[in-house]
Amino acid sequence: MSLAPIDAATLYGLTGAVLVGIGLYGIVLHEGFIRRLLAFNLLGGGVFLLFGVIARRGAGAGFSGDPVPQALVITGVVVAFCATALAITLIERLAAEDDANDGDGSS
Amino acid sequence: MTTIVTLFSAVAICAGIIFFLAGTVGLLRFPDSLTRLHALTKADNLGLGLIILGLLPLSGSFSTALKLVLIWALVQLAGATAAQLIARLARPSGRGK
Amino acid sequence: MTPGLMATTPGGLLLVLAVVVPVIGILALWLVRWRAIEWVAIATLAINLVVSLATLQAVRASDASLVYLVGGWMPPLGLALRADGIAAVMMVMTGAIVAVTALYARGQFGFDPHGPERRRPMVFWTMLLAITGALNLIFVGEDLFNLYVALELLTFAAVPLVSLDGSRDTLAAALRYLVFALAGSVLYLLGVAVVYGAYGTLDLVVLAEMRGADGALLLAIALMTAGLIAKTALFPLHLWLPPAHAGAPAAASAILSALVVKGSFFLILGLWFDLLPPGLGAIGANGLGMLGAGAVIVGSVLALRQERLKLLVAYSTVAQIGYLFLVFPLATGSEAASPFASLAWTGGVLQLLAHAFAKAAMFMAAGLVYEAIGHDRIAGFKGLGRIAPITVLTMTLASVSLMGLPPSGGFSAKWLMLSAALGEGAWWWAVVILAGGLLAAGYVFRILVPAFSTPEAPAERKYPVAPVRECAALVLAVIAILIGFLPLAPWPLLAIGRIAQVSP
Amino acid sequence: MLDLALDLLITALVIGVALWTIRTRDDFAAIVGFVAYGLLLTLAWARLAAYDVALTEAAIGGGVTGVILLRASVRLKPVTTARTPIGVRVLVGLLCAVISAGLAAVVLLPVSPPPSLAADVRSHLASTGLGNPIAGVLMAYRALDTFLETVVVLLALFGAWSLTPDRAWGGRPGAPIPTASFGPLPLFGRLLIPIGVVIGIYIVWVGADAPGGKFQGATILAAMWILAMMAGLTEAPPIGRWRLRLLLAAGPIVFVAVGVAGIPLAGSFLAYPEALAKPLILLIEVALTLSIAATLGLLVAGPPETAPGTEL
Repeated sequence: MSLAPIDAATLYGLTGAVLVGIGLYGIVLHEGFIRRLLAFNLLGGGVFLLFGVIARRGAGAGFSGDPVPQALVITGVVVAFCATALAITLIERLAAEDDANDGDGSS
Repeated sequence: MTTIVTLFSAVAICAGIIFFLAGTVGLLRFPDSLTRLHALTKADNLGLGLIILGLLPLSGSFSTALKLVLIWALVQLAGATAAQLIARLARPSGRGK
Repeated sequence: MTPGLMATTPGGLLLVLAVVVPVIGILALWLVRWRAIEWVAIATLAINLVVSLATLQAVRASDASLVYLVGGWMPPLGLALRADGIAAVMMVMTGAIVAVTALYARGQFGFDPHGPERRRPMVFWTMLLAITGALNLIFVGEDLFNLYVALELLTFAAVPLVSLDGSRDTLAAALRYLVFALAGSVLYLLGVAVVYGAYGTLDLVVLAEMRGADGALLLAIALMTAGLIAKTALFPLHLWLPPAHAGAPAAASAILSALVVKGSFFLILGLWFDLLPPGLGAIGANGLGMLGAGAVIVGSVLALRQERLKLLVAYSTVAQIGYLFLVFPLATGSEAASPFASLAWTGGVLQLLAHAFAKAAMFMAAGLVYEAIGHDRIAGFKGLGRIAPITVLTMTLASVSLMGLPPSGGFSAKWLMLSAALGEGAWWWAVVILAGGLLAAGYVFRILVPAFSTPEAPAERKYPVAPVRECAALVLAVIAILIGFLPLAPWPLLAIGRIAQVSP
Repeated sequence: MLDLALDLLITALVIGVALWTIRTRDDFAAIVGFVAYGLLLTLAWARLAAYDVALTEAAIGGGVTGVILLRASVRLKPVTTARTPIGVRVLVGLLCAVISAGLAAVVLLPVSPPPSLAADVRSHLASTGLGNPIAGVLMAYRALDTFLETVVVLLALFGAWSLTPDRAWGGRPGAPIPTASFGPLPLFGRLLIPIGVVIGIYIVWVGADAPGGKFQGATILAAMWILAMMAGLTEAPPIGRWRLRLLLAAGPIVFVAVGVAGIPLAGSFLAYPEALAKPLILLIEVALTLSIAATLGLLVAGPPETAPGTEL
């Protein structure tokens, strides 16, 4: 085990690590649900980027990257979109309900 | 011959970048939505057009070149539509975002 | 790689059926005529129960895991399904509770076979089938990313059940639940990324053979555990659970509280006992145990203070989940040949089973009480025993198990854990178990004492309830009691085919 | 060197936009920031030579997610929230920094040689008849993941529909962003939609052998449908319609049918007989494309708002 070379993969890997921290901070501290959802997606982007770096480092057999983690990311992106769509629908419905009840003020 | 082509590409792409830069400065500095739109659409039109013009000789194959032109055309179409929509929204209120 | 571990075994196809049958049921549900949807769902769940029983039988008969290589591809490239003894038991538990819930929920949610299609029955039956399939996959999945997909499936199925009523409060509870669940999933996925980066495989069997004491594995397990804890609602991440479980319709609450939270717990068990190298987990195991102890105390105290039956039962879930986490310090600290042969391992699994049956019965009974008297305020329960005797009997039996009085599944579970704690000299866990039992007695007697009392004015039943629904709840409560008749010793079935055991 | 400078620029922009998205007080600004983040990530994926993922990120991560976020910003009133006390923020910040540092350590101290299944994927790819290794992973080796993913997508739609007000069950969803259906948009739609449909189909078709695939292509098809709905060229169908439900379920049905047929024909669930592997995979992909496109479009449109029969 030795220090990774400073190349594109390492750079994007560190970016992924930082994005995870930023996203987590947002999920925990934001109060608005839309903002938490955005933070969740930022965090997801960081996680996927880490997969991408693993894929890039695993390049071989004539492929520019290990196809398995890339495939996992594609599945993951679709699932994350579904989660976002469900959450947004829920947020909108809750807001509509609050409007109808003339808003009792809670989030 | 290749030098001339490369030179042409370089000049066109640099000119494109300058238009984008100008457009971005305009977006940041202009006072209201309509003038900002003006700056942006100019950048889209000419900036992207010049960059694609510069890329055409470098593209290597006819089909790639065709795709590049198609991209430019689609961006034109989308940009013009979006600009129209934003302008219509911006006008009645009379204020920038 | 041990070749014997990596081949489809006879009966392996059952595992595919366990996942695919509920999915086919969902697709059929949306395509058949409206009046047939209940029958489609119930038929699907009946087949599922048969499949899970057959799985259990096959595991017992062969004394080994069932394995299926999907598409014939060998891990790490392909995906394998595997049912060991404990997975088979979980599948049967799920199959049974879901099937009984289906009988309880038949004709509910304004279902009118001759009227127009309605939202709530469509959503309920769809999500019930989806939860069944997702849980089965969680129990038999062997690939960490495949399990991630299963977890998401479970979340997407559980959230709409929380907000089935569509009132503002249930929508808010569903949204809060979704946020916790999504944060949990993404942390889990982060752990998956770290595992792949270090080992190049996500298959649990392959990983168990390669595992070493390296930082990446520890970081990955820490991240995945944190994510799964949020989904399991372990104290202090339990805040989403009571409003979500109490706000759902009774049939949905039963599934959410009895089964859905157990899915993520099951994965934590796998990570800690199959993946974590032995000897590394002591500190972490004690930490999980402490959170569990906190859950037992805090959950019980909050349950004592609730005015409404469903909220009380939901807080009781927070407390009962806490017991499950005592398995980690007790089973890792045991002197037995392997953690799977320890008293605590069996005790933990029995706690999971007994709680699942008792809690499902309790929520169904709570729903029946609501229908009988039109509210679920505990203060107004006087004379309930007269007007709803079967329901009160159900609540009593379920309560016996929740408190841990003999003979009941809850008693066996707590007795085994208590013996394990005392045998290891870890008396502080024993104190927690006993204190939790006393507090549980406190909160269930708050319900039962008024229910058995004679009111001044004879109470009246507001709405009639079909006897089959009362019996459905009673059956689950009786099963929770019957689990108490298993021998008070390590259950060999629960040690069959554990990955950490077969791959040294 | 120039390459590294470009990567540095992209990573700096990604992190900068992410920070801005988290820090801004304005919800709408945060949404715009997030869309920019998605586009920048697309560049990052291209730089990591993961073109399939770059396409997915552009189409779904940035594209459709952006549209649905914009829908939310139109339908929701902006909320400004109070900031949490500084002590809590510092504490949470520290915790997040520790996690980031742990991940950075994992990135900086990789296992060598880096683990990879690339060689395994390569050696079995021929038997699937596919040229794109990612399609091989998605449709053969990890086909169960992909199958369940299509179920997840469908379930998310049912979940969104479960939020329909009771009176509107069976009705039509409204336009995703209703205010946009005027002016040049219908014309734009008429011009773009035929081109977009061709591109979507093309991306599905080349996906077997080159970057592309059903999810990316289906997203483009869905985008064209969404555009048509926004421009007022078409209406979303009533969710009670049987043909619509068949369209949504067709992908998973074909997938599971081929999977089950694999048990007698190829010896395992989701295995393909070698001679028929490519046509069967294409069959599944076509069915999935239609179903996913419809599902994504309806997810963006949201649950119905008006009762069946009341629309014009």
